[in-house]
Amino acid sequence: MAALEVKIHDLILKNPVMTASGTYGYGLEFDDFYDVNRLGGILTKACTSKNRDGNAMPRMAETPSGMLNSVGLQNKGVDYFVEHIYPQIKKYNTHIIVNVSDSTIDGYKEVAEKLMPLEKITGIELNISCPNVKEGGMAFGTSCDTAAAVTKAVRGVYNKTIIVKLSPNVTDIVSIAKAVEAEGADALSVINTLMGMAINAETRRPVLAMVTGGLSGPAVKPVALRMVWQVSKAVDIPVIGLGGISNATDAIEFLLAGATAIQIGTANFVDPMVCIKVLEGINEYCDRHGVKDINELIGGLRY
Amino acid sequence: MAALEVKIHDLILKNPVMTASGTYGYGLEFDDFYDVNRLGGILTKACTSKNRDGNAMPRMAETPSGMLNSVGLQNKGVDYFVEHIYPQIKKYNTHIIVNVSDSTIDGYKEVAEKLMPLEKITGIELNISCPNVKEGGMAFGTSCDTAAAVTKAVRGVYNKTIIVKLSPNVTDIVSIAKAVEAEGADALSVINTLMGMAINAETRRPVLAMVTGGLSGPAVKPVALRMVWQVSKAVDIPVIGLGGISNATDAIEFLLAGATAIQIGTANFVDPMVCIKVLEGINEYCDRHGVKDINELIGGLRY
Amino acid sequence: MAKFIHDFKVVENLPVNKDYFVLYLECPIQLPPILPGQFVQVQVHSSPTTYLRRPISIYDVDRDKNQLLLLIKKVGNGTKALSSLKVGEYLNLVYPLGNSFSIPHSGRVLLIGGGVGIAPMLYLAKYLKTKNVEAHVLIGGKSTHDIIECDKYKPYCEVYITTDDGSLGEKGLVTQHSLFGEQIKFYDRVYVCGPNPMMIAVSKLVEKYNIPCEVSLENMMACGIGACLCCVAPTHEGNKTTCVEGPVFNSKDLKW
Amino acid sequence: MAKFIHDFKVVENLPVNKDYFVLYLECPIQLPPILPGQFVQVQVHSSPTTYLRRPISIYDVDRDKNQLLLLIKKVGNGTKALSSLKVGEYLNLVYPLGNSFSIPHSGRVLLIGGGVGIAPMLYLAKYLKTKNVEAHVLIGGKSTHDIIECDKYKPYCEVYITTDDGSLGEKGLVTQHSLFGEQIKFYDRVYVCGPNPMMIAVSKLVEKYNIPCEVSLENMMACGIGACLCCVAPTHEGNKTTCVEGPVFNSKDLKW
Ligand SMILES: Cc1cc2nc3c(=O)[nH]c(=O)nc-3n(C[C@H](O)[C@H](O)[C@H](O)COP(=O)(O)OP(=O)(O)OC[C@H]3O[C@@H](n4cnc5c(N)ncnc54)[C@H](O)[C@@H]3O)c2cc1C
Ligand SMILES: Cc1cc2nc3c(=O)[nH]c(=O)nc-3n(C[C@H](O)[C@H](O)[C@H](O)COP(=O)(O)OP(=O)(O)OC[C@H]3O[C@@H](n4cnc5c(N)ncnc54)[C@H](O)[C@@H]3O)c2cc1C
Ligand SMILES: Cc1cc2nc3c(=O)[nH]c(=O)nc-3n(C[C@H](O)[C@H](O)[C@H](O)COP(=O)(O)O)c2cc1C
Ligand SMILES: Cc1cc2nc3c(=O)[nH]c(=O)nc-3n(C[C@H](O)[C@H](O)[C@H](O)COP(=O)(O)O)c2cc1C
Ligand code: FES
Ligand code: FES
Repeated sequence: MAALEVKIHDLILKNPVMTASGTYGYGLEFDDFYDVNRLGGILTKACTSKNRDGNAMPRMAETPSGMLNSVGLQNKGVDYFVEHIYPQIKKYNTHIIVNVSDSTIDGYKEVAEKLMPLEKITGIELNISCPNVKEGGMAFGTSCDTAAAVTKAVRGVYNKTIIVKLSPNVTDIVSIAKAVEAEGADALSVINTLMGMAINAETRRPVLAMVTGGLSGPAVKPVALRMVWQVSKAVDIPVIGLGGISNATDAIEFLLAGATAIQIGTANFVDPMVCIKVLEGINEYCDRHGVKDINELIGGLRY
Repeated sequence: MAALEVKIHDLILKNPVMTASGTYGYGLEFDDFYDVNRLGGILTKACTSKNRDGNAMPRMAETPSGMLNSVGLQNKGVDYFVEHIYPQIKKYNTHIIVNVSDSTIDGYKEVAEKLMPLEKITGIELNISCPNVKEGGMAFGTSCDTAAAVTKAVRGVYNKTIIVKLSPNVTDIVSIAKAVEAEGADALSVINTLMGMAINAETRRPVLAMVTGGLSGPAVKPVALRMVWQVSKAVDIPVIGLGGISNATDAIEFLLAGATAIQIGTANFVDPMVCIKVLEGINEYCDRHGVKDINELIGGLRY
Repeated sequence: MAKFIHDFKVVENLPVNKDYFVLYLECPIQLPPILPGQFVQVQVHSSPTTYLRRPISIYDVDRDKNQLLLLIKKVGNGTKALSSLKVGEYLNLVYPLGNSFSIPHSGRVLLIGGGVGIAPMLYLAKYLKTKNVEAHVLIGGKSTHDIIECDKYKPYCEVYITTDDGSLGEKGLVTQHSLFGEQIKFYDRVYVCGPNPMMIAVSKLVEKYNIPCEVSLENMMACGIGACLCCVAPTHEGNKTTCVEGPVFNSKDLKW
Repeated sequence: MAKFIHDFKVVENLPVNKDYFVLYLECPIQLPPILPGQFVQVQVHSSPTTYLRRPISIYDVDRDKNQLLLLIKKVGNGTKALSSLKVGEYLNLVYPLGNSFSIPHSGRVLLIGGGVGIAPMLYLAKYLKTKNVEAHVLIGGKSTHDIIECDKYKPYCEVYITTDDGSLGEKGLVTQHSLFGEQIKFYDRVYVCGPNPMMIAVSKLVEKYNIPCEVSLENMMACGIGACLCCVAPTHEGNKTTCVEGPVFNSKDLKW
C-alpha cells in the first residue's frame, strides 16, 4: 500500500481520485454504490447565482468513444444550494468543491461569497470553460484577459482554495494558465469539454437542441493529456488532470504527465463503480512498480 | 443515381469523396484494391522544398477511436516529386492535389512554383496546420497573420486552385478562415489533426518519440463537424470537410454541415475499401432520400 | 429505492420475430424489490460503436427463477449486439432505476402500449393483478409483426389490439380504437408507453374526461441515475430528470 | 505482389498454451502466391478498444485446404479478442503484405526465432525445403512454456532450443547456444525474428563472420500498405517502411 495523499494548495486529499463536475451530481447519487468518502474529493454540479433551467432537449449525443452534452448549467442557484443541498452533503468526510459558474463577473463573486461560510465546502472550482451557455461560460476562458479578470474578482472575495478550470478550445492554453495563476488561482483543472457537434443524417437535423455541445470521454484523452503536460510544466501551482479517464492506467498517465490529482467524469456513466476501480488500480500499480508514495509519480514522465 | 458532381473553385469533382493527405500515399498504394479514378480526387502526402526524413520512431499510437501520428512530413522533396513521383501518378483521371508544407514562406512558394507546370496537378492544399514539425507547420496556421501571409505569398506564384488546410488547435477558427479567404484562398480543408499525447504507464515514457502528435479518426469527428459548420457559414469559398469520416453517414453529416466535398483519412487504414464504400453509401442515401443532386445536401442542415 | 450493479447471466435469448427479442437474465443475488415502470441500464460490451449504457424497461420479473426479462427492439448497434448475446454470457446492469407507475387501491385501469412501448406493461399488468385492480391492455402497432407477445397478458388482463393496416385487431391508431368511445369513461386511470405522438394524442383524449394519465418517456440518457441532467423533461415545475423523477410522469405535469 | 482484402472463415482456433493460439483461416478465393516473411493486417471487430488493424505474420500456408495459419500471442485487448474467435466466424484480412526473406539457391541456413518471433519461421522452413536449401532452426524462449510447436519444424529442418532457465534445450540466450561456436561459420545465411535486443545481438555476432543476416522487424503499424509512413525503420539509405520495404531487412542496412 503506497501513501496516496496529495496536496492541492492547502487541501490534503486522501488520494488523487476526484469526480468531475456535472457528472456526479452532488455525490448522493452514488451513495448506493459505494462509500463516497473513499474518494479524494468530489466536484459538484455547477452552481450559479440564480436558478437556471439549462438548455432545451435533447441535451446529449453519443459519439465514438465519447459523448456530447449541452446541459447548460441547470441548477437551482446558490441560495437553494446553501439551504437545501449543502445540508444533505455536509455529511461527507471528503473535500466537497463546488463548481462555480455564471454569465457575469459579479455573478461569480456572488456565488463565491455565499459559499465562503460553508465549512465543509473547502474550495471552489471556477468554471470559465463551459461551452454550453450563450453568454459568459466559455467566453471567459478563451482569453487571458477575461480569464484573469474572473479569477481576480473571485480571489478578492474568497479566501479558501480556488481552482480554475480551463477550456481546451484555445490556441494557447499555457498563456491562459499563467494568466490565472498570476491572479491568484491556487490550482488548475485541465480540461473542460471540447466544443463539438452531432448531426442526424436521417432527419438532417442537429442531434442537440443547442446544435453544439461539449465533447467528453475517452475520445478526448489524448488532447487532455497533452494539455496537462504543457500546463503543468509551465505553472507552479498544482494541476488536476481530467478528460477521458476511464481506468487506473489512464489516471497514472495523467499523474506522470504532471497532474497532482485527477477527476473522473463521463466514465461514471458507463460504470458507476469506476472511481473505486481507479483508486484500487492505482494502489495495485504502485505496489507492482514499488512506488512507496504516489507523489513519486507526479510529473514523473521519463524522456 | 443522384448527380454527384461538386465544384471546388474551378475544379469539377466527379463526386465529393477525396482522400486526406498523408493517409493515402500517392494513391498507388490503393491500386490493388480498386480503381482510384472512381474518387473525386486524391490529396497526396505533404511535399516540402527539401528532402525530409520526418520524425524519430515511434511515430504512432493507437487511442480510443483514433490514433496519434507524428510522421512529420517525411518526403523526398519537391524535385524528387516532380521527377519520380509525378510520372507514376499522372496516369490518374481524377484530381491530384498536392499537399504543400514547409518551415518558411519561401519554402511554400518554391514548392508551389515547381508544381505549377504539372498539368495533372490541378491544385495544391497548403498545410499550415501540421502539429508535427518543430518550426513552421502548425505555427503558421494558429494565427491570422501568419496564415494570411503564407496564403498571400503562394497566391502570388500559383494560379491554379489553392486550398488552405486549417488547424483545429485554435480558439477561433472562423477568423483564420476569413483571413486566408481574404488573401485569395479558393477553398478550405477543415480540419487537420488535434494535438494530443500518449503515455505508456508501464515504461513511464511518452509513446511517441516526439512526445506529442496529431489526433485523427472517429474520436475527432464531433470537433471537425462543428468547425466545418462554423467555417462554412462564415466564408464564401467552398469548405472540404474531414476528420474522422469512416462511413457514408459520416460523410453526409459533413455535407449537411456545409462541406462541399469530404476527405477520408485514418479510416483508410482500418478498411482500405472505405472510400468506395462511402461513395456507394452516399449514392444509396441519395436514392433513399429522393435526393436528385448531391448539391441539395450541402449546407442542408435543418434547424 | 436502493440501486445495484451486477453481472446478470444470460439464461435465454429468445427471438420474438426478426426485430424483437427477449433476454432472460439471472441475478447473482436475490432480486431486490422492483416496481412496474422501472428500467435498467445495460452495458454493451460487444459493440465497438456503443459507448454509453442503454436504458431498457423491465419487461417482467420472475421471482421463482430470480430472473429479469427484457424485451428489446433492434434499432441500432447497441441493441443489435445485445440480440446476439449467447446463453451463459454475462450482462452488466445498473438496476432498478426510475420511479414507477402509481398503483391505485382498486378500480379499473387501461394500459396502452405502442411498438416496443409495451415493454413495461406486462410487469405492470401482473403487478396490478396482485393488487386486485382490474386491468385492460390496448396494444398498437403498424401491423401484425409489431404486436408482440400479446398472449402473455391474457392471465392478467383483457387484451385489445389495433394495427395501422388492420392486419390484427381493429384498424387504425390506438386513439381510434372503439375503447375511446363511451367506454373510456369507465377507466379510473390510463397508463401509456410508446412513441411521443401517440402518448400526446392519448393523454389529450384522456385528460378531457379528467382521467389521470401516466406516460412513460424514453428520453436520451447518459447516466440513468440523476447525475448528469441530460435526460430532463420540461414540466410545469421546471425540468425534471426522466431517469429518477421519471420515466413515468402524469401527463398533466408535462409541458408538451 | 498484388494485395487483397477478404473475409476469412475461422476453421479452427487452437490454443497452444495459455498465452499462444493458432488460427486456421479459410480463404474465400484461391490463395494467391505468398512468400515467407509476409504478414497480414487483421481487423478486430469484437474489441471496443481496438481501432486499428493488427499486423500478424503468416505462420503457415495450407494450399490443400486453402488456409492461412496465424500463430498469435495474447498481449493486449486486440489479440485477446482474437483468441476468443469461434469457429465459423469471419476475420477480415488485408494480405499478403511486406517483402520476404530472400531465398538462396542452395546452401545451409539458420533460422532463429525468439518468443512469438518464431511465427514467420515455420513457413520459411517449409519454403526452403521446397527449394532444397538445408535449414536449421534455433528457437529461444524464457522457459518451456515459450517454446511452442517446435515439433512442427521437424519435417523441414533440424531443431535447436535454448531457454533462459534451462527448462528445455540449452540454458541461456540464443546467442549463447553452442551453434554460435565454430559451427556458425558453416551457415550461408541467418534469419532472425524476435525481440529487438535479440535481433541486434544475433546480427552483431553473425556480421563478424560476414554471414548475411536478415531480421524481421515488428514496428508499430497503422496502414500496413505503405500509405502512412508510421512504421519506418532508419536505414543507411534513410527511413524505410517496415510494412512494404520490410518487415525483412538485411541487418547491415539498419541503423540500430
Ligand atoms: C426509460 C427507457 C426505457 C426503454 N425501454 C426499452 C425497452 O424496454 N426495449 C427497447 O427495445 N428499448 C427501450 N428503450 C429504448 C432504448 O434505450 C433504445 O432503443 C436504445 O438505447 C438504442 O440503442 P442502439 O445502440 O441499438 O441504437 P443507436 O444506434 O444508439 O440509436 C438508435 C436510436 O435509439 C435512441 N437512443 C440511443 N441511445 C439512447 C439512450 N442512451 N437513451 C435513450 N434512447 C437512446 C436514439 O433515438 C437513436 O436514434 C428505452 C429507453 C428509455 C429511455
Ligand atoms: C510485421 C509484424 C508481424 C507480427 N507478427 C506477429 C505474429 O505472428 N504473432 C503475434 O502474436 N504478434 C505478431 N506481431 C505483433 C502484434 O502485431 C502485436 O502483438 C499486436 O498488434 C498487439 O495487439 P493487442 O491489441 O493485443 O495489444 P495492445 O494492447 O494494442 O498493445 C500491446 C503491445 O503490442 C504492440 N502493438 C500494438 N499495436 C501494434 C501495431 N499496430 N503494430 C505493431 N505492434 C503493435 C505494442 O508494442 C503494445 O505495447 C507482429 C507485428 C508486426 C509489426
Ligand atoms: C453531462 C456533463 C455535464 C457537465 N457539467 C459540467 C459543469 O457543470 N461544470 C463543469 O465545469 N464541467 C462540466 N462538465 C465537464 C466535466 O466536468 C469534464 O471537464 C469533462 O467531461 C471531461 O472529463 P471526462 O472526459 O472525464 O468526462 C460536464 C460534463 C458532462 C459530460
Ligand atoms: C499518418 C497521418 C499522416 C498525415 N500526414 C498529413 C500531411 O502530410 N499533411 C496534412 O495536411 N495532413 C496530414 N494528416 C492529417 C490528415 O490529412 C487529416 O487532416 C486528419 O487525419 C483528420 O482526418 P481523419 O480523421 O479522416 O484521418 C495526416 C494524418 C495521419 C493520420
Ligand atoms: S440520464 Fe443522467 S440525469 Fe438522467
Ligand atoms: S504502416 Fe503505414 S506505411 Fe507502414
